[in-house]
Order: sequence, then structure tokens, then C-alpha cells
Amino acid sequence: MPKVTRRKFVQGSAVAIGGGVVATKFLFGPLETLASAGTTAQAGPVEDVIATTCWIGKQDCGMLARRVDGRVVKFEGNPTNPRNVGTLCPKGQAQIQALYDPNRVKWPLVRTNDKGTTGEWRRASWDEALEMVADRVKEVRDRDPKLVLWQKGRSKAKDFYDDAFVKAIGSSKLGHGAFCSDAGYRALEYTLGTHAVLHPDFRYCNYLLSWGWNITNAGGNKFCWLTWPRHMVKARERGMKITHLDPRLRSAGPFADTWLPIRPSTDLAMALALCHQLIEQDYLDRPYLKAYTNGPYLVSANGMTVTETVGEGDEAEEIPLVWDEASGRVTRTDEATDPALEGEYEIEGRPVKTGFQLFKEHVAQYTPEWAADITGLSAAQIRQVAQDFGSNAQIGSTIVVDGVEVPYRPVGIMAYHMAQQELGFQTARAMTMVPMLVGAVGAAGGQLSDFTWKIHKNYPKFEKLTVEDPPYDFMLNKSKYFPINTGFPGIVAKVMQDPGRYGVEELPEVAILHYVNPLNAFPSQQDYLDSYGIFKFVAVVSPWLSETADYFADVVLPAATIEKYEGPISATDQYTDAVTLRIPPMEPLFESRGEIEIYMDLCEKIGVLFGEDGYLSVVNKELKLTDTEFALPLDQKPDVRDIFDRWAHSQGIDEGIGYFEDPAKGVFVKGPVAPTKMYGYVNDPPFQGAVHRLYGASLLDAQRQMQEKGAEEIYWQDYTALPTWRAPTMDHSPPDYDLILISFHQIEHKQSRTSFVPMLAELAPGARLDMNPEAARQRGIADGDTVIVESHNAITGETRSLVTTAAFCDGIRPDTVGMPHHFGMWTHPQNKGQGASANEIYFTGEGYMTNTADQAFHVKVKVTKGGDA
Amino acid sequence: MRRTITVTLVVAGLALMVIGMLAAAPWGAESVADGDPTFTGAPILFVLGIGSVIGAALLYELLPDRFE
Amino acid sequence: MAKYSMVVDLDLCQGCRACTEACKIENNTGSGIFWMHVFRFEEGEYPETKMSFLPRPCQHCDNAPCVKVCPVGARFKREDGLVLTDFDRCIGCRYCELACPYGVNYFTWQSPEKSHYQDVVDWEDDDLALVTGGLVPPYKNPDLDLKYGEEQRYTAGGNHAKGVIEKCTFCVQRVEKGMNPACVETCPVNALIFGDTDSPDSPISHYLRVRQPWRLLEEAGTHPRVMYVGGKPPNPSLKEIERPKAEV
Amino acid sequence: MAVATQTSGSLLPQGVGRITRTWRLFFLGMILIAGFGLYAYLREVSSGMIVTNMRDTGTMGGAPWGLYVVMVEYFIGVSFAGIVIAAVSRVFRIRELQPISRIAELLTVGSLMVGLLAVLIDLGHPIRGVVNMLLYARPQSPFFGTFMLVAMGVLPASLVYLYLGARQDAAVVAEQPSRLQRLHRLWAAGYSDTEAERLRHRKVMFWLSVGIVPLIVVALSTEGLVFGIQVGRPGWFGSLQGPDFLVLAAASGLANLLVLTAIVRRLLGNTDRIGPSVFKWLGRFLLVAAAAALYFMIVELITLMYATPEHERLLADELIRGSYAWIFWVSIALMAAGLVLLLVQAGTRRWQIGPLVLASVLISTAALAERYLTVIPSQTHATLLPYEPGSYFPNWIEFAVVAGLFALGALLIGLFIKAFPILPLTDDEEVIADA
Repeated sequence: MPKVTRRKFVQGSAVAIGGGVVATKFLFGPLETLASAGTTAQAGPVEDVIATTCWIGKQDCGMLARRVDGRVVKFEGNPTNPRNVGTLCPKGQAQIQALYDPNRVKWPLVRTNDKGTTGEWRRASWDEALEMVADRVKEVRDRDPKLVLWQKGRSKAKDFYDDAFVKAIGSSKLGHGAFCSDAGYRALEYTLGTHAVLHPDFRYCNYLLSWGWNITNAGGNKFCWLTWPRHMVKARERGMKITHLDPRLRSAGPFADTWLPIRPSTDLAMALALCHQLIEQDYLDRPYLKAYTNGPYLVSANGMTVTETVGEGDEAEEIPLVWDEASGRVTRTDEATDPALEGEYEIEGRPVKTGFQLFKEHVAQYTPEWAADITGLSAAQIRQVAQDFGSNAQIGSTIVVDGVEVPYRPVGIMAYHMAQQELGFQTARAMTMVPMLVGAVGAAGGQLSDFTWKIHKNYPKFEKLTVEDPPYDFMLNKSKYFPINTGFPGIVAKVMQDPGRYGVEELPEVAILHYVNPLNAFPSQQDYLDSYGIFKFVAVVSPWLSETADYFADVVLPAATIEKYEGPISATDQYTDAVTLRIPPMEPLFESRGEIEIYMDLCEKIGVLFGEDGYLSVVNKELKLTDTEFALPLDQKPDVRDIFDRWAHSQGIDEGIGYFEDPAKGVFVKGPVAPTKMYGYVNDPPFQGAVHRLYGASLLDAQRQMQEKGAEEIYWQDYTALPTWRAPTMDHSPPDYDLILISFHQIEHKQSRTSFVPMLAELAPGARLDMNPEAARQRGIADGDTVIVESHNAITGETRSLVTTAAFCDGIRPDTVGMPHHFGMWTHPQNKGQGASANEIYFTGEGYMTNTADQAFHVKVKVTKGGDA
Repeated sequence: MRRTITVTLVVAGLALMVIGMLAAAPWGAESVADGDPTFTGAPILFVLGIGSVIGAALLYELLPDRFE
Repeated sequence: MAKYSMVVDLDLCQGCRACTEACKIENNTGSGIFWMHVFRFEEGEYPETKMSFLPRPCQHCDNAPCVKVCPVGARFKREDGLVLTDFDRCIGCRYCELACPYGVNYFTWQSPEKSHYQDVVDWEDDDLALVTGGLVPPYKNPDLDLKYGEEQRYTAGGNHAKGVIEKCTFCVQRVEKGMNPACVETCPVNALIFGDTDSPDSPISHYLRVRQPWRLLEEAGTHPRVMYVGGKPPNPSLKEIERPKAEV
Repeated sequence: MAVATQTSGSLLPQGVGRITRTWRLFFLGMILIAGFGLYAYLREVSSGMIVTNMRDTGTMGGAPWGLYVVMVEYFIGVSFAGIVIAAVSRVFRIRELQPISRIAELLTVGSLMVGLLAVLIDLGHPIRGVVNMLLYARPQSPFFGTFMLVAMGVLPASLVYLYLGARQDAAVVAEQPSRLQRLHRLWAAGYSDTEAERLRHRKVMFWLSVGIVPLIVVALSTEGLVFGIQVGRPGWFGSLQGPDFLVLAAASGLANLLVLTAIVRRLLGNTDRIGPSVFKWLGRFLLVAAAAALYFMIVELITLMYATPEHERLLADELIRGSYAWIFWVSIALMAAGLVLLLVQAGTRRWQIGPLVLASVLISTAALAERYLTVIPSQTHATLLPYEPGSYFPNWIEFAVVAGLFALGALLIGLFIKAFPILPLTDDEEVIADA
């Protein structure tokens, strides 16, 4: 494909305009004249195809844009892209309406009225708008770069260009992960070392615990929606069985072989009971537990692992001790030949137990009968799940994959956003222990997390958690509140309202919001209304005017949607390694621009584009171009296309970016992912050398430090070495708040970023409250009635309410109500009448976030008939 | 004469109706042609047929005596 | 002569409605119109609840009631199995719509310019028109303006004029280029299979050798060319949930 | 009253040519209503049928055939009785009905015109409708019956029947000088009342009578077939739809004829020309037709309730208990009430105009409601695929258009009455003897 230049494009447009007038006149006039329109169509249009990458969702599917006279008429899946193999989801299809949406921000806007209310704007030139932002950034940055806060809701493709901006100016950075699945990420980084959450090896898996996985509607770890279901239906054709643990049946649709409607926020109890049962039914992979977990490590009565110091000074290393069955004595792990998994021993007269022994004793209290009361399931159902999981694991078996013999444990868990509950971190840890007990972690057919087994930098860091004294930074890093800190916009909002309470002295002054919409997309709307006005200056980079921009932006910079170069973008389907780029199917519409251009210009104006630590230099590092012949010169502003051309060459692609611009190629397929990379067991060394933490001594250590620094119990109570059940805080709400509100994802929408696309809004038009008919009838509510949903904060006593419409749904627990979470916006004409978002009545802060600073999406509510919709 | 004209018109009308009907509805055809009359405008024949029969009645009464 | 059919594998269908959207873009149908509708059903009381999905394109019946009742032959059956509407012939009586037991027909209640979501997005916006020429919709598919088939009739796409009927064409404009219909092409889990049942080597023929198909409302005697495998025929006890906003 | 004031020195009989103030008001009123209907229709033409409450079946849960089709069925049904009464009374020499034969013919022509206009109004492309029907009409489609047989057959035949049947009278009034003389002369077309002419006239009228009855039965049965051959709509498929249509048509037609006759009688000063025997005959016919109609309604309902296909049962349920129940029970009650009124009169052998008119109004309204129930619920409810039930109720545009159609019909009849003697001036009793 030839490069799209503006001149070419304008020529194309001219033809299109001509054709358009003719078509408009004839097509919609009397039909008899259609013949002439037909002739025009046959005579003229220049048609071509551009290979590009979907922009609207999460997983960046490969697309082919069909163009007529330079105008995109349709996006279709790119068959050569392993990720989606020529298919597209409803969002991918409908995004063409988002592309052409005349309600996009067309040109830079500068606020002309006070903040905190609906914005009034004047049109500005790019130069003026960028200058305004640069001036404010420069001024604050000179005092303390950390007081510039860059916050991202969504950046697509590899985040090199935005990270480079953050690094070049040295700003603080805030993501949206704490609302997503980060508690799960932290739990796995802690437990296994991998940076991901749980998903199975669908190629061989025979028994799947679909644990809160929204199979038919939402994504999952690493992928958006499309690729997982493709794997899932193939596995089911092969005979895989699915047990679905979720308060709603809708999430599994017809794909649940067994539906276990678990009570929200009780997954930890379920996971602990499963561990109890796997031990009781003796489904234990002892060789795995001995060799790859800290189960054999000896733990003293104070809860700490007993170690021996080897070496001196900087070389010194603490090596844990185990009981060596072979020699019958305590030895260092590196010297033991057969460490004992269970048992009580003595070291110098003091009693010690193995970590696994402690685990076993700990879970002994969590019987199925105990869990049945909490989870709302029956003890028999829980036993059955454990038995199915254990028996299907085929402990001890192996399979040959691509010539490599790999342990074979065809059981796994698919879980994703369900980590976002108050006990999320420990829940995700306990859920990981279920496959650990049967040795399924990193096994063929078993429990995977990332696509390749990589150890995240947090894994060693979490061995020693540090808690410091105030003052803290506004994100509460290393604070007594969150020794493990995800970086939580909710807590930043809290801190900004009352910095003294959290021992914070300096607040951020300038915020650059990169396509993020806290006001609507984050729970506890009131906290954002109360805090974002405190920023002295807010710049927003976004294709649409977000609600946050509407209320708080000083300057809005219009970003392009799909019409820009972006990348590199992984095109893997988990089993094949491939990479691609986003190629603009047309010039950016209106005056919008690609983000890379925006950041380069902004850096130039701030004065950090060029030079050694400048933006371009960081880009070189991020794209691994530094010290190669393809490195960007540090003294001239490159063309965005040129950046990717260099990157492509650095990947050994001789055609450079031309390879990706050729629709016949488009995707650079490197080949299948080797089993030695995918399966932890057959890594070299196995599991990349990480010891899986069954017993979390450093968590207990952190708890003690927090207590010493005077943190409240609500912060330290869940820093326990082993996942420990307690009732969630929301259960302390008065009994008339007798329902649990959850929110859910619909396939037609991507968070709050698509509900204004007309075709998607047509399929999933607006908010509703899914209610069990029985529960509704008890409250005198009929299907379609307007209802008031009132939430209660068990800590502060605050109540919040919204009005929506009851939708009868037999596939939901009677004690649970659910709302789709895509609505509640107001800036786009399409938003009119779409109704409220559950985020308006969720709470954040104590009791409603995890101990790792992640948001919980559960709250107790009462639902009554009435209200004005 | 009057009778001849009338009878002719009635017979011709009925014939036209039958022809028009058959041409408009190619009974038994399975294909595409099923949708369309054998020739465009066949239904006009049917209409002319009806007109002819009704016209016959009119003519029978209205024709002046010299057509006797 | 090829005989085109579609198989819908309900064991695979995720009810995602990508097909619905692909169809709408490809055929430029207006708001509230779903040539390819995907039912989402719920049945049974908690906790014995079951869910199912059912994509519903035009069934392209071999014994099509709509073809039989069309007073002017605007609705016709092609020899390759496609049931099409000549929108240049249609008089807008909506008899086909009443005759069809599947509810696949849509009438153009208003002028096409107005029915493309124009209440919320102004496709004729001046700044947008610099690029699109003010086309409505901006993704207007030029293929739809051509004549197709041996008959050379105007049958492709939808929403051409006020007051005519439209429905799924199996994407005649794509089929004639040897491509799959848009819905089939986009289905993320390949639950839709399209092809020539007269050719023993076509994927659809292979499929039908392995799987036993059933048809929607078989008792109506319409002999649909759309076949279903897996799942089960719908019955009145199913409750439709998550209906799209079907308003014009 | 109309006859009370004379406008000119005209000597035309039955108030022909005399336009009173009441008549002026009547014409003006009808023109206003028809004009408003036209305005509503023009809105529909310019904006599309979106301005009505009709919508697609299935996902939209609407009724693509709404009030217009109900009115097509109703008007064409009404037309049935008129011409049949006229023809039957001629063939079977029912002397008592001879005086109202022209009223009957006029009712037929008027309601046919309005009914066919309603067909055009209901089309998305009315002009294309006429052209393409001529070019491509398919006899396989029941619409062929509506268009070819009703529009091109029954209507012209009825017009010819009306025209020829009144020709003798035209010759009589054509001798009176008046503003209408030219029209009357044209109508008389040189009729000079010779023996040969009389003979020819009687022959033609006889054969027309003989021919027109089967034609109208066939043509109108196809109206029932429009629904009867539909497998896709619960409640429609069945061989009873044809006869059912005719029976209801007879009931509604006779009821309207009776009302119109009563009105004409009042207009002409309670003339003895339309005596009690006319109403007795009409009452008897109406009794039979209404009884049959009620019988059909009940039989149909029972069949629906016991039908094996579940959808038929669902539809019955919807009619009996659902959103259409009020229309359903009102229509049954009206039909039954009308029938009881007639039965009482038949039992006492005392036929009175007042109660007869009341019974007619009841029965005609019931028939209209019954037409509605035939057309609408099968579209919005109990669809064969489990679409959510929908709804339809006409909006002001549709009501305005339909009111306009009624006004147009009334205007046609009113104009005729003022342009031509509505009662025959000469008796035609010898017809059969001569034939």
C-alpha cells in the first residue's frame, strides 16, 4: 500500500465528494434514475484495502479497511492475523461510526467558563493550546516534576510513546489498573512471580473452572473478548467441561455445564474450601509442592521463615532452611535432596513447622459445610468441584508438546476482574493455590497466566516489603497503608480531599489526562467531583469530550482514533507469536492528531524533546533502538511513520514499515510459541527460577511494620501469610440493605468508551438493574418498573442512590442485583436517556478497596420501587 | 349486429382474461421466472378482458337502433 | 448451478451480535433494522435457568411464503437459492412481511437520510463533509447501487428509498464476487458457515455430512435454506432478553 | 329539514338540485374532514409512513398492517351487501326491496371507491402500485383479487349497473329544465323508452345481476384469502377466512344499508316509498347475517382455544385476556346486543326503524372491531418465533386519514342524492317476467 499523504487523500476526497453529490441526488431521488448512479459507480471509484489494527477494544485485532476513493467503507477482520483470523466483534464492526462521528472533538478547545460545571469552549489553534499546556507543565516541573500527574485510561499498542513522555518530564503516573484486575496481578506477582492473572491452557485443558469469567461478554487476562471464546469453543468441541462460578448465568450463557451461583465477595471462602477438599481428598502434587513452592520451608513460631545467612556484606544471602528427609536433619534448601513437605520439627529446641504444614492446619477450618453457609452453595457442590478438579488433573502424568515432554494437568481456572473485591488480593492468591495443590501451574493443559513464563520485577521486591514513616507522596507509595501499592486513582482522589489524614504534604498541580474519564468510568463519582477541581490545571488528550473534561479540563487536545500510526502491537493468540502495527486507513479527521505527534510537539514546547534524556532518547530505549543503526537522531523531530520504519528495520524486516503497509503481509508472524517458553515447568530453569509462595512470610512482616507505624486495623488485617477469610466490610451495613450490587460488562461496549457509538447503543441501549423475579416480587417490583437503588457505606454510613429500570432475569441470585457499567455519560447526544452508572453509587476508600489499593465492585444496596427515570 | 358485437366482446373478453391470467401466472414454473409474468404487461390483458365483458353490457344497451 | 445455504452452529454461537453489526455496515441498513437479528433467550426459574442464542437471518426458503404473496414479483427466488427483493419493483404493500413467519422483513418507514442515526450524529456535518462529501451514511457501500444476477435487478443492500421493503440478501453483492456474506465473515467463533450445498467439496457440505441440521419452524413447510445445528428449536416458553432498541 | 326549504323553482323530484343550508353545512363539514384527512395523508407522503403508528413485526413488535388495512377490509366488506341486495331483489323479484336498490348500489360504489383508496393509501409507493400491478400483477397473490377483481371488475361492473339501472329515471328527469339537465341527458344517453329499449334494458340488467353476484363473491372471498393463506401468522391460516369475510361483510353491509335507508327516508320526509316492509326485509337479512357472523366469531375462537399449535392458543389467550380483550369482548357484546334487538323484533313480528337502526349501528361497529381483531393481534402477538409481544394502536394521522375516507364516502353519497333521484321513479317489476 502506498503511503497515505494528505495531498493524495484530498484528491481522493474530491472524487468522493463528487461521487457523493451524484449518489445523494440519484440514490434518494426517484428510483428509476438508479441506473445512472450505477453507471457512475462502475465508471469511477478507486478502491483499495489497507491493513490496520482495531482501535476500539482492548485486544487490537487485525483489520482490513476497505476504501473507496480514500473513504473507508468497512472494516473487516484480517485473516492473516493469528489473534482474530479474519473475524471481528460487534465493536470492531461498529467502530466505523466512531471514526466518522462528527461529535468528536474537532479542534483544540480552551475553556471559557469556570470549572466544576459543564464546559464552555473556544476553538484554539494547536500551537496556542500546546503552548498553554507546555507553560503550565514547565512551571510546575521546575519545582517538582512529580507534581505533574499523567493519568491514562487507555493508550493503545505498546505504551512506549506515553511512557517516554512520563519519563522525559519525570512526572507521576496513574493508570486505571486498580479498577481492572490489578489485585489479581499483584497476587500472582507475589505468588508465582508472573505479571498476569489466571487463565488455562485451552489447547489441552479438560476441566475449566470459569470463575467469574464473563465468557460471552467480556475479555479476560491479556485478551479482550474474541480470542478466548475462540479457544474455549474449540476446547469444548474437544470435550472440555466448564463449571461456572458466578452470581450471574448470563456471563456463561449456554456454555456452563454446571452453574454454581456463588454469592458475590465470598470467592475467598470458596477457594479455601477447595484447598481443604483437595488436601482431604488427597489430590496433591507433592513433587511440585516440594520442588517449586516454599511449602517445605521451615517457619518458626513467630511466623517468619527460618533462614541461614550465606556470604558476607553485599554478597550476603538469606537461604531458607528445610527438613531433609534423606539426611533426617535441617539443611539449607540448596543442599537438601528430599525436603519434607509436612511436619513439625525443632531447630535449636524451638518448634518449627513447614509452610505447607501451616497451610494444611490453616485450611482445616475451611470445610465445605463452613463455606456452604458463606457462599450460598451446597457442601456437596463444593466437594464435587474439588473432586472434578482433582481427578481431572491426572497428577503425575506428562504429555509431549512439540517434542518436549511437559507435565500434563488438564485443569485450570479462568478468572479476571473478579479480583476486584475487598478481599481480592488474598482471594486471587487462594485461587492460585487451588491449581498449585494439584501441580497444574505452568503445566500443559493446566494453569497459565501470561503467554510466556516471565518473572516480573515485583516478585523479588515483594520478598521484602518496606513501610516508611510519613510524609508520603500523594499516591501513598511505601506507606503504612499499602505496602503493596497498585497506584490507585481512588486513593489519590481521597488524598487530594484530605491530604493531612494520610500524611501527605504535597499535592499534584497539573494533570494530563490521557483518554481517561474518572468522573464516569471510576467508582465513587463523588470523590472525583470533589477532587479533580483541586488540580490547578488539567489538560485532556482525547478524541471525545469526556465527562471529566467537560467538568474540569482547561485545555482539550483532540486525539485521532484509528487514523494514525501506532504500535508495535502484539498479534499473538497465545500459541503463535506475531506482531503488527496500526496503519492509518485515512488522514486524521478534522484537526485531530495522533498521540505520538501530540507528545512530541508538547515535549518540543516544554524543551524535553531532544538530547540525552529527552523524549526521543527514551523512545529509542523503549523501542530498543538505542545503539543500533536505526536509532532516532536526538536532534531532529522525526516523522511518526519514520519511527515505526526504524523499529520495523530493527526487527529484521527489510521492507521496514512497507511490510506492514502491504495489506497482503501486514502481520509479522514469528512462529509458534515454544513450549519451553510457555510452560513454567519446562523453562530453563523451571519457572524461571522463582519459588512459588504458598506461605507469604513477607506479608506477615508487612503487617507487623504497619502495626508499628500505627496503621488502622482495616489496612493491616489482610496482610496475613496465608489467605484468611473474614466477612467483607459491606456486610456490616444495616440489614435493610439486603442486596449486593455488582456491575457487569456487555459485549457491545468497552467500558464507558463506546456507549455513544449509535450502532452499539442500539444493541445495548442503556442502564438497567438485573433482578431475580422472586426478589423483585417480594419488593413489589414488576419487570420494567422504575426503581431506586440506594447504596450504603458500612464505614461512614453515607448513602448514595440512583434511579434505573428493573429487568427481570432468572439467571441471577436473588440476593444480588447487577447493572451494566457502560452508561451514565452526558456529553454525547447519544448519551441522552441511557441512564445511570453503578459507579455513581459505589464507594471507594476503606472497606471498599483491597489491601493492595484496588477498587472493590461490591456494595450493599436496597432497591425500592419508584423514582423518576 | 348488436348481438354479434356483444357476444364477440364477451367471448373476446373472457379469452383475454384467460390469456392474461395464464400469461401473468406461469403456473408450475419453479425458477426465477416464477416471479414475473411471461411478458411484461400481461395483467393488462386481463384488465382489458374484464373491460371488454363489462363494455359488452354497456354496448348492448347503448348501441343505437341502427345496429340492430 | 450453485445452491447457497447457511449453517448456524448453535454450539458455538456466543450471541455477540457481531454479525448484526457487520450486516448493518455492509448493507447500509438504517437504525432499528436488523436483517441479522440474534435472539438471546432465557428459560426456567432460578437456579434451573438456561440460556440460549439464536441468530436469525432471512431463511431464504425454497418454498418462500413471501415470494408467493408478492403481488408484483418484487420478491423473487433466484435459481441459486437466494430470495431477493427488487426494490425498484416493490410497491410497499408489506404483504411479504406479513407472510413471513420469521419476521425478517423491514419496511422503509422514512427517507433513508433520516434513518441513519441522524438524530444523534449529523453525517452531513460540514467538517465531516470535507472528507465524505456528506454521504449518508459516510460508510456508504457503492456496491449496493449495482444490478445483480442474470436478471440484472436492483437487489443489493437496504434503505434505498422510502416506502419499500428490505431484508437480508445473503449479501448478494459479496456472493457474486465469491465472498462470504458479511455476517459469516465476521463471526468471531465461526458459528456461521455459508456455501454451495450442491458442491460436495464445499465446507458447508462437509459440515452437513457430520452434523444433523434442523430448520426453524419446519412445520410451516417453508423449506428454509438456513439450517441450524446444535441447540434446539425455539418455543414460546423462551423469554427474549437484551432486546436491541428496534425503533425507527 | 332538507325538504322544508326550496331554493329555486325546480321541479325535480326527491329534492334533487335543491341545496339547503343544512346540505351546505353537511358538504362543508365533509370537505373539511376530508381535507384534514388529505393533509394527514400528505404528511405521510412527504415524511414516510413513519408518521403512522405502524411498524415492523418481529424485532420492532409492531403491526405493518394497521388501521388502513382494517378499513380496506371493512369498506370492501360493506360494499358486498349493497350490490347483492340490488341484484338479488331483481333476480328473485323481491318487490319490497326494489325502492332501495339504488341506495344499495350507491352504497356499494361509494364504499368500494373509498376502500380501494384506502388500499392505495396503505402502499409505500401508491403510483408504482398501480403501474406495477398492471405490468407485473401475479394471480398467485391474493392481492390480485383486490386489485384485478375488485378494482378492475367489481367496481366498474357496479358502476355500469348503477348507471344502466338509473338510465330510465335519467330520461324522466332529463325532461325537467334544471342546472343538472345536461348531466341527466348525458346519463339518459338517448333513452326514449321504446319497447325495444325497455326489453334490452331488462335483459342487460338481468344478466348483469346474474353475473355480478358470483363475481363479487369470488372477488371478496380473495379478501378473506389475503389472511387465510398465511401460515406465518397464528389465527390467520384457514379455509374459513373466505366465508367468514363474506358473512361479516354481509352483516356490516346490511347494517350500513339499513342505516343509509333510514337516513334517506328521513331526508325525503319519511316517505311511504320506503315502507315498513323494506325494513322488515332488511331486518330479516341482517338477523341471519349477524347470527352467522356471531356464530363464526365463536367457532373461530373455540378453534383457536383448542388448536394444537401453541401459538394459536396464545393468540386466543391474548384476545380473551390480553391487551386486545377489551376490543374483543366489546365486539362480541355489540354483536350479541344487536342480535338480541333483532331477535326481539322478529319474535314480536314488530319491526321498528329506531331499534333496527340501533341494532345496525351495534352490528356495524362490532364488525369493524372484528376486522381489527382479525388484522392486528396476529401481527403483534403470538408470533411463531418468540419475539417479545409488541403493540399497535392507530395514531391521529391514521384516524384523520380514515375519518377523511368516511367523509369522502359521505360526500359522494350526498352529492349523488342531490344530483339524482335516490329512489327509482319507475317500478321495474316486470323484469323477471320478460327475461
